[in-house]
Amino acid sequence: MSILINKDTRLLVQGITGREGIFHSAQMLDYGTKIVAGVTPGKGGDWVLEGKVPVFDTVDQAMAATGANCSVSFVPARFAVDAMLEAADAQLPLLVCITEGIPIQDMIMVREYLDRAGARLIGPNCPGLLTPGECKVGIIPGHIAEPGPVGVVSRSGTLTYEVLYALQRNGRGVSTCIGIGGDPVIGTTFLDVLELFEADPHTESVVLIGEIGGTDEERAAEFIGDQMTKPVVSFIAGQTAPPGKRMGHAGAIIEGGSGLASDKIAALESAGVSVATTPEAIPELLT
Amino acid sequence: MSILINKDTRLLVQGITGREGIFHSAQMLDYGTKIVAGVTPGKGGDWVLEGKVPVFDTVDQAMAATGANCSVSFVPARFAVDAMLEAADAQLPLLVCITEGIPIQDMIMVREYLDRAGARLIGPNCPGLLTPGECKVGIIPGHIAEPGPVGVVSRSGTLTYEVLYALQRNGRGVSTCIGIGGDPVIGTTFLDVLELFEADPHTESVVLIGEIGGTDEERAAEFIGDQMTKPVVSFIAGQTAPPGKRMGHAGAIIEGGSGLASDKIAALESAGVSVATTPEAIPELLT
Amino acid sequence: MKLHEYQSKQLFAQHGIPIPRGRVAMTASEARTIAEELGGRAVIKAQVLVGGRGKAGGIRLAGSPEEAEELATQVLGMRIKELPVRKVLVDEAAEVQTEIYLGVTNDRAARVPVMIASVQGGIEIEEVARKDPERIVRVWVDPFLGLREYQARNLATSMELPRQLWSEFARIASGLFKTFLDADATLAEINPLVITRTGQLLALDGKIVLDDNALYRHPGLADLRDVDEEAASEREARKYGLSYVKLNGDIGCMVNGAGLAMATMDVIKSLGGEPANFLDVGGGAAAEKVAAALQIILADENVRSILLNIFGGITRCDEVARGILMALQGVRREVPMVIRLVGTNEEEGRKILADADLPTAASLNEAARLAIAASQVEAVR
Amino acid sequence: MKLHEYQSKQLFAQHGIPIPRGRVAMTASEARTIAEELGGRAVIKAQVLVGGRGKAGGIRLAGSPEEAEELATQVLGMRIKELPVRKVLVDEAAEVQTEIYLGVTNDRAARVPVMIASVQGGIEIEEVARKDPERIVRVWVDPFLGLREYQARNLATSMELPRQLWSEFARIASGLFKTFLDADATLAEINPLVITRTGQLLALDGKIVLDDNALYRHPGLADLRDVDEEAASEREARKYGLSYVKLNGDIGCMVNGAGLAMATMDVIKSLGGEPANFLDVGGGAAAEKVAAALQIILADENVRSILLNIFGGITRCDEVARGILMALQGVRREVPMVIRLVGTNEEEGRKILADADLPTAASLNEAARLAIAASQVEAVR
Repeated sequence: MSILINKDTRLLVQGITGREGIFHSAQMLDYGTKIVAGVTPGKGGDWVLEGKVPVFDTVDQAMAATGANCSVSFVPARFAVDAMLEAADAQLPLLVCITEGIPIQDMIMVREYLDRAGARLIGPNCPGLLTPGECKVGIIPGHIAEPGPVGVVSRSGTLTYEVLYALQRNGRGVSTCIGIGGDPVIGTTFLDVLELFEADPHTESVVLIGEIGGTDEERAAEFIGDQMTKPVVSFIAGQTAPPGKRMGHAGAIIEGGSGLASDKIAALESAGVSVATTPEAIPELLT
Repeated sequence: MSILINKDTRLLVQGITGREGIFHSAQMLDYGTKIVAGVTPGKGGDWVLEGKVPVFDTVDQAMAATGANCSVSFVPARFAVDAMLEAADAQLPLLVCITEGIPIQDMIMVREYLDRAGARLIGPNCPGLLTPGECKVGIIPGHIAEPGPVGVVSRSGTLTYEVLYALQRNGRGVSTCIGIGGDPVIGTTFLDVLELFEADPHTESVVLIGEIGGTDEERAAEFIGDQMTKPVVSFIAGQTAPPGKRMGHAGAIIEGGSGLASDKIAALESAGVSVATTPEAIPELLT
Repeated sequence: MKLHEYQSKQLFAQHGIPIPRGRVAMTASEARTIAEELGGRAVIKAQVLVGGRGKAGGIRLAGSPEEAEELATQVLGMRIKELPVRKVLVDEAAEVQTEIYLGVTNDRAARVPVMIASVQGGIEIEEVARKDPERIVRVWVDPFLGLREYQARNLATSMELPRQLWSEFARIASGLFKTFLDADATLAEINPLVITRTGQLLALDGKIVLDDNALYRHPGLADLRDVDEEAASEREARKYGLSYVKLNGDIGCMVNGAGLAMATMDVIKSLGGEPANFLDVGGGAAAEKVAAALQIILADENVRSILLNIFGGITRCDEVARGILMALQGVRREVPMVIRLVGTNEEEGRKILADADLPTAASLNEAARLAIAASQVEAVR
Repeated sequence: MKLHEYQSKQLFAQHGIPIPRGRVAMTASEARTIAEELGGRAVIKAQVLVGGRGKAGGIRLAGSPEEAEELATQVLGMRIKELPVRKVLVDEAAEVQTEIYLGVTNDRAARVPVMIASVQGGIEIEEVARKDPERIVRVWVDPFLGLREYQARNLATSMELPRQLWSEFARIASGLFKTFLDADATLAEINPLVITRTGQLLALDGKIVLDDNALYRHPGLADLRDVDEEAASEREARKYGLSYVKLNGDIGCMVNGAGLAMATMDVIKSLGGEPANFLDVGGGAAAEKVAAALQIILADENVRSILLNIFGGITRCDEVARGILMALQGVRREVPMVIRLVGTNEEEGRKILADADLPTAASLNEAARLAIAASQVEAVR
């Protein structure tokens, strides 16, 4: 009743001994996620989280000892590229990178490498994934979503939580929620996630949370119109943002006429998507 | 009755106005090859070979005007990398690079790029291809082979001619002859060509001409033993070469114990291949 | 981070791209001196980090050093889109025959850099793109291989440049791509790249935007930041790692996350309010960041109410709550504040606020409605 | 092209790899001076481009400047595998605790560079590879991304290096990879990379082999070629773009193409003859190249007959024939010659030779048999 992560996910945490790494690992563990290993170079041999999780110097060693099948990285931006390459090299099939502030050129390089290595990346600069009741990988607060049939995919971080919270208050359960990140170059796109939700028998409808910048929403709309059978509801942030002003996300720059919220909304609506005017209006649009 | 090239091949010649380019283009044209275009930057608009072949400034322009489906390059080593990338970018599916002297690091880069672009490269530093009676792409002398059922693949240049000549004198016809080149990094390997010959209904047996250095022959032997149904006859040059001495081909260095002729011969023989002691002994080993 | 025209052109020159002779002047008399060095005729160009300088009269042609001084006085006295002109570039005037556009940026969809060129340079490239798309040619560049000579040749032939300019054009295109790559830019453009009457190529104007995330590995480029060009509030925000954009409304916003911040503004507007700013306190916002953010919002005289919308993920609600209390110590309290706090450690966060008599709103819509109402009450006072 | 130890170590040092203090000496008294500078104790190392220097006594430890002079005199008087020692490297002696092997080369099958390391350094790495393969660790390096720090860490942990050496090891591995890439090398190795008694890493010995095809873009490295280290005949061959290796037999060979040249040698040997050399006149061999090749073969006193085997593809037979005639003008004619000429323009080629009373053989086996017979006739004379 989920995509990408579930109760069988065996998680490896890169940068587990850092401030954010240890805080969120504790939260993931509390949620029930099976954290089988942590990696911090130079800290191999330690045990963290009340002795529950062994720390290794390299991902290779961690993989050999624990057979993880997913990694999440809290490594600082300057080391995050290496962390992703290391995980891909160690044959991890699913990488989640929470880290923000990675240069675009680095991500172009990483993305190219991961594609060749056959590894799927979620992020960077994303909140990660949550399959309610089963597994939490990343930093999405666990208590704001219940299990259910709604798939959620979002470019934003906290706006995603807002939507999850609204769904919860309306008694709507979630199959899996994925924050794909708002950077210009990311691993997994709207399109990729929509394909997964369309194929997942337990997801009945999908919420897509976009924002200004880029053309990912337009490409998602094309897929929805052409190939999706499940209903999609959307919200696009930045409808009132002045053009040309940078709004924090590298991806949220309005670039030369394309990337406007109005274009995205028009594309989605013409593909049959109901677009909400506020995040809290989303649940009532779900059939 | 051939692989890769035949009478429908529409050839584009890169570096057509150079000394070697024009000489061999004339020979190819004489043989019956359909040369539809030449490319030499700065010479666009000219016509060469008695006005039969138009010259273009770029491969893009040549493709747009003529719809070539194969390119052969006589461009000097310093410009050969660009020539291959340009041809791949212009969606040519088959590139043949005759040029010798391309640095290894450049070829690593080119090979990677072509793989991603989905273009097949023969060479570099190779004599090209010959489908007797139909099409000649490169510099293999046309008059030393007749049409027939024997596929020939070789890492060497002139040694290939020697073998073709021996086959001709013994009344053996050839389906296609391919010189894959002896450099350390090449486009199409023995393995690739053996797969094509195995699948070609008109090729009944295969002659494989190897030489010392690398492990391509060993990998070919593995394929022959495991998956090939057609008989293969071989000759390996360099059986008497002293180890460690460089014998001209970058690929023909005996590297730290591997790459020896004796290892290759043993591998081939254990895969059921008849290995000739001299090139002229090959025809009599063909069943 | 945007670079000035003169900074961009210096980077171009370092990569072998020909630029006009010229220098920057801070005063009109300096401009006169430079014009004299250039032989009298000179172009006076306002150096501000906004577009539309030409239309605003910020680019002027002087026929003599005297005129250069006079025009520089005028330009240095201007404001362009509210930004005061503090510097002018005094360049040798070129005899222009053709204006070409040449730029590099990242193609987000293809995930590689793309080089764009047009013989319709000089005016807005977006204009050409809309009206005359076939006049724009592009090549996608493998970041590992760089711009290859054949690609530059493809651009040159597509633009139908004269054959004798191909190799120089290829050199310039290659230099521009290297500038882009070496500087970790998100945009590097020459507009116009002119063919002069004597048949030379010359980069008359240019623009570079750098990737802020990569500035740490380019300390030399980071030093080029012109702090005079930023509003004091935005400078202050940057110091604390906050993302702040001043707008014209009266409801101050502090939100964590750019998406939620934009959504919050959307909700305020949809309910009839006007946001005074965009402010993203970011992920992992610590107490002192929140405090700094409040100070920046309160420094805006137009602000009549404040909406704090914090949804805790990396940011923990208890830290946010402590930040709010810390920020409120010793600042004016006249502006009413609506706080919404949900997510990680929300119980602790709410408790901290409740202990300090600060109530919290449950939903975003409710919080926005309350903030709008409060601003209207303030406006009436 | 191989570099000397001292040249390799200089390149290493330029890439931040620690090497012992030391310099090259051409004379024993220079060696003494350097040993004095180093404080007395020094290692005297023969600089020749062949392996097995140690076994041959070409590496000696001196306890004092006097001893350094004496040992340098001995080493400078040696021949190692026939090569005279013309230079010695005088290095500070290191206190060695552990010897590591660290090298980069291209993996032909994987088509990327591979970095290989072993804590069993110091002896032949091939030996370790054969007997103790699990003591050799390797990482494949993406040529675009370069050696990443995690890859160096993987090597270090696999070798069980002490944790406090990881970051310095990573720095050295990264420097070695950059050396390899920047120099267009086909091999760059440090052997041994030692851990000294005081826990420092130090590149005691090293070797670099450059890609001859890439030398054109490294003029500085091309200048490092030590022409003294080549046989005069090989130097002459290189000048004409010929590939020549002297061997110990009596049948001179000139063939176009390395594969056919090796096959020709194989045929000669299989028929009981002994080739005097490997000589590839290359593709596109012009008349003057053929002439130079003949001169080089005839300069070998052991040669009793010559086999010319030319199969024309790029090389046109008429050009070859003219080259032969040109070469034969003004040289000793005593050595009998068997010529085989087939391929492009073979009619013209054969006609030219026939006109000059030079007959040609039809098959390779026949040509080899004739050449062997001729050499035996010559040997009897």
